[in-house]
Amino acid sequence: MTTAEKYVTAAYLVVLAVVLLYVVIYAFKLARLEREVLRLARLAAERREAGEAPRVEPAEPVRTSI
Amino acid sequence: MSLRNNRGVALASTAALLLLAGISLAFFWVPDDVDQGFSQRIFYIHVPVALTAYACFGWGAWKALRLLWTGEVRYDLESYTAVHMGVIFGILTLVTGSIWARISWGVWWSWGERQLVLFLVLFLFYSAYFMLRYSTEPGPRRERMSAVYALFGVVLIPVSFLAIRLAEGFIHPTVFTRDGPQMAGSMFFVFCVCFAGTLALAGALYANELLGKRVDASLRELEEARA
Amino acid sequence: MIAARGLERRFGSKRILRGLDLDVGDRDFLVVTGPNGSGKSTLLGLCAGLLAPTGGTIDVAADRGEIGYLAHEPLVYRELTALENLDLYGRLYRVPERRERIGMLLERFLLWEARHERVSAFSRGMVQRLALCRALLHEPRLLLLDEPFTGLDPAGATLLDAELEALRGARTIVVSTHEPDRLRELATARLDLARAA
Amino acid sequence: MTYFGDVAALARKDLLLELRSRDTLPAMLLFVVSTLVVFHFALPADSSDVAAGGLLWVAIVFTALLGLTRAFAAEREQRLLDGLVLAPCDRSAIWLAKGASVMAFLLLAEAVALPAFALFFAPVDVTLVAAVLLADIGIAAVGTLLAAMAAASRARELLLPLLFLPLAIPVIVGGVGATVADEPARYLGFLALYDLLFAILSWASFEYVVTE
Repeated sequence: MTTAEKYVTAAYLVVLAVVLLYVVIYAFKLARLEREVLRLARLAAERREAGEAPRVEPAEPVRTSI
Repeated sequence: MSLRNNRGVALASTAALLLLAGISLAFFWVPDDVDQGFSQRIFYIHVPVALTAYACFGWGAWKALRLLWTGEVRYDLESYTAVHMGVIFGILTLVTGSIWARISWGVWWSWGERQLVLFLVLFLFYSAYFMLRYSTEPGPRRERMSAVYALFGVVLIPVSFLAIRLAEGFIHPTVFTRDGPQMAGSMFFVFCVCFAGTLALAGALYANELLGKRVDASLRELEEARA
Repeated sequence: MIAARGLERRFGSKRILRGLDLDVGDRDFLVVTGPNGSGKSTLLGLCAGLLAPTGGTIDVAADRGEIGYLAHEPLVYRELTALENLDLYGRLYRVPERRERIGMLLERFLLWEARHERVSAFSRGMVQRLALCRALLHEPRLLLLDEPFTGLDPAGATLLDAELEALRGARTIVVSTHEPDRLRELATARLDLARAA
Repeated sequence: MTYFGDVAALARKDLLLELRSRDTLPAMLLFVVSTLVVFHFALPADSSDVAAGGLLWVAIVFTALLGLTRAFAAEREQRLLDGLVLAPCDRSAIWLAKGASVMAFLLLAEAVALPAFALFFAPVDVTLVAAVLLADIGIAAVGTLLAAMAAASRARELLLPLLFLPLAIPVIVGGVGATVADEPARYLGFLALYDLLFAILSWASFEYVVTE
């Protein structure tokens, strides 16, 4: 592998690495979101057992539009 | 509340397909460039990523314009995510660009390479965009200011490209700027495949991040409604 | 004059106003009460058009030149004199016979002697009275007063009472205050934000 | 024309404020001269006029930055912008008036800086003065809008330079080019283009920065 080839492959690998890093960071974010959803769900369940209707207004439906 | 994200999934799969095809073509099928030899193959990732970054900044500015025009709040998140994508691809352009400079001219940074210098300026500019967002309270005011700033960004791109070209009049660059490689038919085809791949990749990441931001916003609303 | 439907305003994640419905007629005198942070100032800011609702709608049948707004801050320049401040606002609001109007207001609010003095030399009561002159300068059809009596000296308070008495019925007036009983007899409508939240 | 009547009233207010408090203009005058003196020591003995020409523009941009940081100080500290925004006049009048006063202070600072530059470094010619005037328009136009943005955020002294400097790069290129390059017409033309583009954009978008 000549130095040029090493560098070119390095460039492609760097791009791949950055994209993967982004995906990993995003995985953490999604994990945090999921924990929050579970916490809210548990609270809503407790509230329902306590007989009070869960006073949680439904958020508007999530739709991805570009 | 179905979290269908079929747009994101569709984009991601097309991106994977296109990039796989493009990169393998770039590495194995397309002939060497006549004068630059093998190193020219970096071209098939560096330039598509750069063009995708421009596309993201343009998309962010378009969404910002729509926010100022219609006042709909959802455009703020879209503009914000698009600019975020633009910065990520901008950083990739800087990295691959400096690697290319290293291969072609033995230096990690060359002020002679106009596009590289432009991305440096844009990187500074759009980092300030995030500073602006982090130092203002969320609300209509922040949305409108971010939108105005994003519009300034898209006007700045051609203006500073012209400025960089003019700057070469008096800053003596190491004069070896190459004038865009002439591309044979097959090269151009591979370039297009790679470009479509990076655009699809940007679209997929954009759709995912936008979804994440929207879920975040809905959760905060839920959190508040519960209190 | 003012019609709000499901009005909502959020600062960051904190929701101040939650689905408020409100109707204020052209001749009404609305007194808004409620503890601090219940959204009195936010509601007046929304009526003045300085704040945009983050939910619901509010439409005000008076354009910017017809709204008189007294905020917590006096909105006058401390380095300028009373006359210069009112002259600036008089020009911006295109007040006819500006000088006479300013002179009359300064006299009425006992500020005529201090007209050439800088606001930075004013007492808290004098500043509040100057702010009242600013809010009344262009004879607004809609008067929004955010806790006008705070910081007002006794002389100023009686002047304000007289002024509100005179304007009652001729203008739309919305006053937010901590002491509702002071305006009990003037008010035609009341809104307690503590309960409405 | 009432629009320019409003601009005149607001500009008069800004100049009056400056006369009373006398804090921005003296600071800018001293700052630009002391910067030039610092440059004298910073430049190695044999450095060419080109370097000095370039540094003059650095001094101008940072003096402008100093003035811009103070631009909305009164409105911000006394939370006065609401009063001006509520007035029935067009909000861009606030931008034009503030821009004019920033430009006035900048011109006064340059009236001191250019002779000092001629004294310390190299003679000042007509093209340099033309470039300075054109650059001031662009700096005042864009800078005033960014100052209003920074005034609405928490970290305003920190934020303004970050927002302003990237946008000032084309102005510096145009200015330095007109100063040192052999045929400066191109650079003056570029500065004029920058002014036109960004003045119109700032004028049109100021309303969205100060209202909700």
